[in-house]
Amino acid sequence: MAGTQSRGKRGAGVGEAGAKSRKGGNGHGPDDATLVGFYQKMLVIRLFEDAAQRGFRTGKIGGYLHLYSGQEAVATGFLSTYQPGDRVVTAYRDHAHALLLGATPREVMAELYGKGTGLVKGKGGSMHLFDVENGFWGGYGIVGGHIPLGVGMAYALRYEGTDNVVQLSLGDGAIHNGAFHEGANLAGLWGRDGMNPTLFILENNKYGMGTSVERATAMTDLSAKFDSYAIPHEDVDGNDLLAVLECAERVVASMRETGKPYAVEAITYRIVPHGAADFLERYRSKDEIAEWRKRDPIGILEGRLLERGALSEAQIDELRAAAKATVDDAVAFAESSPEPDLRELTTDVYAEGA
Amino acid sequence: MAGTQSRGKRGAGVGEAGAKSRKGGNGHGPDDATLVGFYQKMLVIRLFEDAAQRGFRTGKIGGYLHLYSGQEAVATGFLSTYQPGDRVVTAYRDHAHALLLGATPREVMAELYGKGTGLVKGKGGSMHLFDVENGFWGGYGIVGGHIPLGVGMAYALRYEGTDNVVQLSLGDGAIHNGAFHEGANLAGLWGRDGMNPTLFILENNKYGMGTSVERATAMTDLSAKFDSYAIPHEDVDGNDLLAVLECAERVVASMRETGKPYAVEAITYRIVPHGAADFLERYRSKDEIAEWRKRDPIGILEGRLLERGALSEAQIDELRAAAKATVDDAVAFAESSPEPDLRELTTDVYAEGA
Amino acid sequence: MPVITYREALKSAMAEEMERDERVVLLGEDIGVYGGTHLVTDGLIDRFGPRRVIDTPIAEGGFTGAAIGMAMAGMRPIVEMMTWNFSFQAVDQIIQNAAKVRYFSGGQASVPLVIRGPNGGGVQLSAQHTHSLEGFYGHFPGLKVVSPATPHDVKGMMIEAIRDPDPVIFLEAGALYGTKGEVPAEEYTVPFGKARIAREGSDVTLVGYGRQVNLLLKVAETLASEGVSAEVVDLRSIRPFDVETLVASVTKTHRAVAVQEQWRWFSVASEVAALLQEFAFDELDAPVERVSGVEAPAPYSRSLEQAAFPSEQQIVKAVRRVLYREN
Amino acid sequence: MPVITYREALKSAMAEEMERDERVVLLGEDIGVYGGTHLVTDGLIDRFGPRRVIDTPIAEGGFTGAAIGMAMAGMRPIVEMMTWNFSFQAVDQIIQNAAKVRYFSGGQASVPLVIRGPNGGGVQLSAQHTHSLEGFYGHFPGLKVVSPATPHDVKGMMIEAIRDPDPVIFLEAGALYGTKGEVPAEEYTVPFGKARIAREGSDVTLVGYGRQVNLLLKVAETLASEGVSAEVVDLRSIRPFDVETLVASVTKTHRAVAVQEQWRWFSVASEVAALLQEFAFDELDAPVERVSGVEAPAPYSRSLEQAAFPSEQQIVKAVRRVLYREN
Ligand SMILES: Cc1ncc(C[n+]2csc(CCOP(=O)(O)OP(=O)(O)O)c2C)c(N)n1
Ligand SMILES: Cc1ncc(C[n+]2csc(CCOP(=O)(O)OP(=O)(O)O)c2C)c(N)n1
Ligand SMILES: [Mg+2]
Ligand SMILES: [Mg+2]
Repeated sequence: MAGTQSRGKRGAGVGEAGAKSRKGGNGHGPDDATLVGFYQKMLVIRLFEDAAQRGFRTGKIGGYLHLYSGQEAVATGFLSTYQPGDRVVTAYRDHAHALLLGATPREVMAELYGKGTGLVKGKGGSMHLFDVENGFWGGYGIVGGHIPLGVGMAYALRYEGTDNVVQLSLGDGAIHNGAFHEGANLAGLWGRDGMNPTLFILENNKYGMGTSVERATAMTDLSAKFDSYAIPHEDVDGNDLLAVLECAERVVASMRETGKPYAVEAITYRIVPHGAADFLERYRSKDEIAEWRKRDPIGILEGRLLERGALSEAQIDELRAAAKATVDDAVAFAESSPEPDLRELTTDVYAEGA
Repeated sequence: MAGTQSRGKRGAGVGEAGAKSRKGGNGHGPDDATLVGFYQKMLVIRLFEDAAQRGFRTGKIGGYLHLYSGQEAVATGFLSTYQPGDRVVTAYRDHAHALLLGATPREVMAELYGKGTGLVKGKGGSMHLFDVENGFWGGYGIVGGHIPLGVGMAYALRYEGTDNVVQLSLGDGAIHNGAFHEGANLAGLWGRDGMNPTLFILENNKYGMGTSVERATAMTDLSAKFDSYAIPHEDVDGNDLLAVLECAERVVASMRETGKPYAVEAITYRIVPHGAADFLERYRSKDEIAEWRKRDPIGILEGRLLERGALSEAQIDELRAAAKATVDDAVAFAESSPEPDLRELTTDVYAEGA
Repeated sequence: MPVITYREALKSAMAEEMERDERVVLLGEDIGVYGGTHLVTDGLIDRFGPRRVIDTPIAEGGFTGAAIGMAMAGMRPIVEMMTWNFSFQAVDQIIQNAAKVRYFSGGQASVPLVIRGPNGGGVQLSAQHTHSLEGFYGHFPGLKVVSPATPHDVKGMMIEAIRDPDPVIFLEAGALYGTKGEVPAEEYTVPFGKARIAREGSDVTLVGYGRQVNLLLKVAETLASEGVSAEVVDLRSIRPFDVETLVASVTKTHRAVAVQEQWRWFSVASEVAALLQEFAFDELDAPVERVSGVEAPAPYSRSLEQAAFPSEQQIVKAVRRVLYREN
Repeated sequence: MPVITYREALKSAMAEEMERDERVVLLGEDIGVYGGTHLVTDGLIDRFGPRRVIDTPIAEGGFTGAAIGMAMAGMRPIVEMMTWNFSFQAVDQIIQNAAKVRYFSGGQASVPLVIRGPNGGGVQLSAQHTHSLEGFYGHFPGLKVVSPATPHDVKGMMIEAIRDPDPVIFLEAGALYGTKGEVPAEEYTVPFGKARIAREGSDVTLVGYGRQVNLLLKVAETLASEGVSAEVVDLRSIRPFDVETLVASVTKTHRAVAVQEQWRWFSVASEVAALLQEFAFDELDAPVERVSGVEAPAPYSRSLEQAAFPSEQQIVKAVRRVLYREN
């Protein structure tokens, strides 16, 4: 089923820099080139989401559309530890995950446009991106529903004797869902015997749609909820790429050894509405958003790179222009792509000939 | 719907002593008469369950049959705090709850026999006892499924401005179910505003059917799982009636004030098979059962009463004889009761004339 | 008569009952502060406060179960499923508790509960967010299931549902929230179990409910221009089901086409065909035709989605078949 | 041919496939140490160890979802529902993930999963523990649903299910675990989508599946003594559904009675009637009769429960009606 298309044919994904983070000469922290590569990826993701928002406003993109803007450092940092054979699962806010793992902006934008050239042939749309060839196993729309799936995949990885891991993202709203409780308990139970390398990445962006963490639970230290399953955990500043990278590399490396689950609560914020149709945003103040925009993960990283002298203002402009060109190309591709073949309507319901 | 039968017509429930626990002259702990009353109730419950087991073995009782033997002190202690308007909800191991709240052994045994004179007209059987008139709101067969119901009832009690509480029993196996997580989180959340006096009585009898606590979760301190919902909790020796009484009275009194939820893990043991059809019991050793039989809650209480001089051996024999007579009478009543009217098959599906 | 939208009609039904009856409360995700994702409950939290308009965590099973407990305790909760697709997480509560508590308690408990929300597809929400669950819930004794198509019916049936002593699965046509229609200013209810003749005709009976009704009315227009007089039956209520009106119509027309967005197997249209062959066997001049959603999960792409649901052409073709004018 | 029980046939199918294929694992409550509440998996944990026979906590949604993830990752999990009644807690996983992942992933993922367990009533388990869910699950594209009635079929269809690349809802007749029948010693499978003529006849077609098949065979005997030749069609497979065999039988008999334990509305029997009026309209000499479970949750009392399910008399009466010998 997977691997029908070759990476070559599909192109390079976002940015030039490889996914791996190379250490700097000083031994700790990634080197400048690596960071610049991440910076570039984050730029492309941000501009990609802006373009998607425009596509939605102009009626070219339908359904639900959930943007990752403001949270880029989380996926960028964690997925930098990806190794072939690993499996990545998330909810519906999934564009960045697909792009970071190697899906091309063209494939993803075409999917949002519902075109036959889309990443899943126009069948799934924004919420259901899949790129199995690159380890991205979806892309799910039901809050909490994907959590047990990731836990099962982690069992399979150890059952096959690999040292691969599952990276499983969930939101602050999903943690109150029964599927989380049941999935996390299984991860803790199976992990006791080294049979469950599931990395729970709890992206706490403060709101589940319009409901703040405080209005969803009386116990707001969300990562501490993993204590109920004997799953060790820590918090990380999800807007600081360097902090995420340090955490991700350390945690994933040890999980490959132990086969045990781990949880990280990444404190972050979505600087855009919950979904493209969430206009009013009555549940939060303009000031709060403004405050967080000051902590924009791209801005923070940009500042660091300028400070280090890893980038000049001029180079930043170039990178922005390049990112814009990449996204414009993706939009042009999506616009000009054909609708799906109507015969696709009833394929992939069951296996061919089954 | 409730209250169609008058208590008078229905008789006195188990034992003579009232449900309330009266303090002894020394001010702390219940007085002798009260304790003797509880002892008598526990005797009746134990003999009732033995008779039910015989009814099942002889094919007079069908379906599933879950006995409470070994756990009597838990329900006896907690339900002693019952006040009119309180609501009690439990799972399928529910005979003791119904009897302690005032259903007669005749009504309950007749229900197990599937007779028209049964507590729920032969429609529910062992797993679905209800006695709304006496505050018993069921009797549910799906593990975890009753938990959110109890939490909702607790909200209603405060919405109506009462100081009543909900006593909600669940097993050590149910705590891993998503319905527990979602229900407990709502209790914690609503309780923050004094809108949820739910007393979670976690009856840890070490096994969920054949699965020990250790084989169901990596985090075996079950009451600590309530930390995830900001619900305070404590443990109690569920086989020591005096310990349960002390805990229950203190906790329930404060809940009536605060309207907040609370959790108690009662450590206990079922000295009988999970269900009447669980013959093999491969999952536990004869020795383990023997050990716990030494800590039989009835034996412990009996010892205390003899020690105190509250009861003599002779009186104990009398009480046993009386309990046996009560249960024999219940069985005779059940045996001689008529089958349900066939028209009952399709009543109670919707409200009359609705 | 005032003309208001389906959404306004729904909201006014709930608000009026909340004014009349303290026991009525609302629970659901983002129905309060956020205003409701479809704005059906917009402003109600300001009018009735957070104890009666209760924002919940994302736990459909938990808050539906809690609402069942509230109903058993004498309240009259209305649960919003943000969309019915999320109700799969609450199925255990709905089917095992709400539908059965009255029965297995021997009539000691009742569950006056309404569960409402948008149902059906049409806006590219794709596979996990597109379901039409009338038959799915309609199968279970103990539940009542309705699917109103007009502002008039959605208001009258919501008031009926709130006052009903049993659990009601209230399936709103999500695609119709913005549609307008006449709604009486004075209090009224629309009883369950009564279908509505949305258009009279004599040659063929078109059977549907929810947003299909509007499609059927368009088809009837088209057919009229071909000289075919189509009667349109809006079922409105799925359980209880109005067999009489359906049979009476077919006794007149002798032909029927049942149209639904849901899948074909073990569905509402299956039941319509089964009932007609059972109660109008000698009246039928042709097999009952069924036009249903295509046998696949819902696709995202607009062009694919349009092809996935019953179209005017498909229905017209089906009508021609029952009239033996085409095969 | 060796004669073994339905239970032994099931177990041998799973054990043989586990021997042949390392990817096959079992998950469920008390299937290992306890031996399985119906002893279907008894002893397998000793043969295959705890990594392949996995005892789970009481979390149907969680372990079913985990099994879906395992299947997507290339394993071949078999989930035991201790009874299908508990699957309501897993409905979201079954319908939203198992049935749809292949589709919304654009064919990149597949879910070779079997979910099995006892289904149906008859042993006084009362309302929450008595369901017959063929139509309930059969409605959804992406799922396959089977309900074998004999040891031969249960073994052949289980092997077929394990090898199937898509999720299979395997509904065992709980009441039949102890019944015996001939089962080939050599490896074989029974394909899905093929009904079985359990008894040949010419006057009327009796349609059923699962434990009803045995009842229908008894009824056929009774009818024979009245000079009525009844053909018994055992559907075996609910989705895919064998329309041809059904239509062929009725083309011969011109009369049909569909019998099921499940409730009547929006059910398998509804579909049987709808299909026959659609594909055998001119062949039917009488309306298809349906005999279903009574429209109430299942009662506990033995006498009430017996009255709740299709009886020999009810079926015989229905046959007489389609033969116009009684109304
Ligand atoms: C079971 C379920 N209920 C409701 C929804 C509607 N919904 C979609 S996203 C969302 C909020 C989720 O919040 P969170 O988990 O914090 O993720 P975030 O959107 O913040 O990334 C809700 C309620 C859903 N998709 N699934
Ligand atoms: C959702 C669900 N799954 C499985 C079962 C079958 N079952 C009945 S009782 C039981 C064990 C419950 O254990 P626990 O919660 O500890 O309660 P106990 O029986 O020990 O009192 C199981 C698995 C069920 N009734 N409901
Ligand atoms: Mg969030
Ligand atoms: Mg237990």
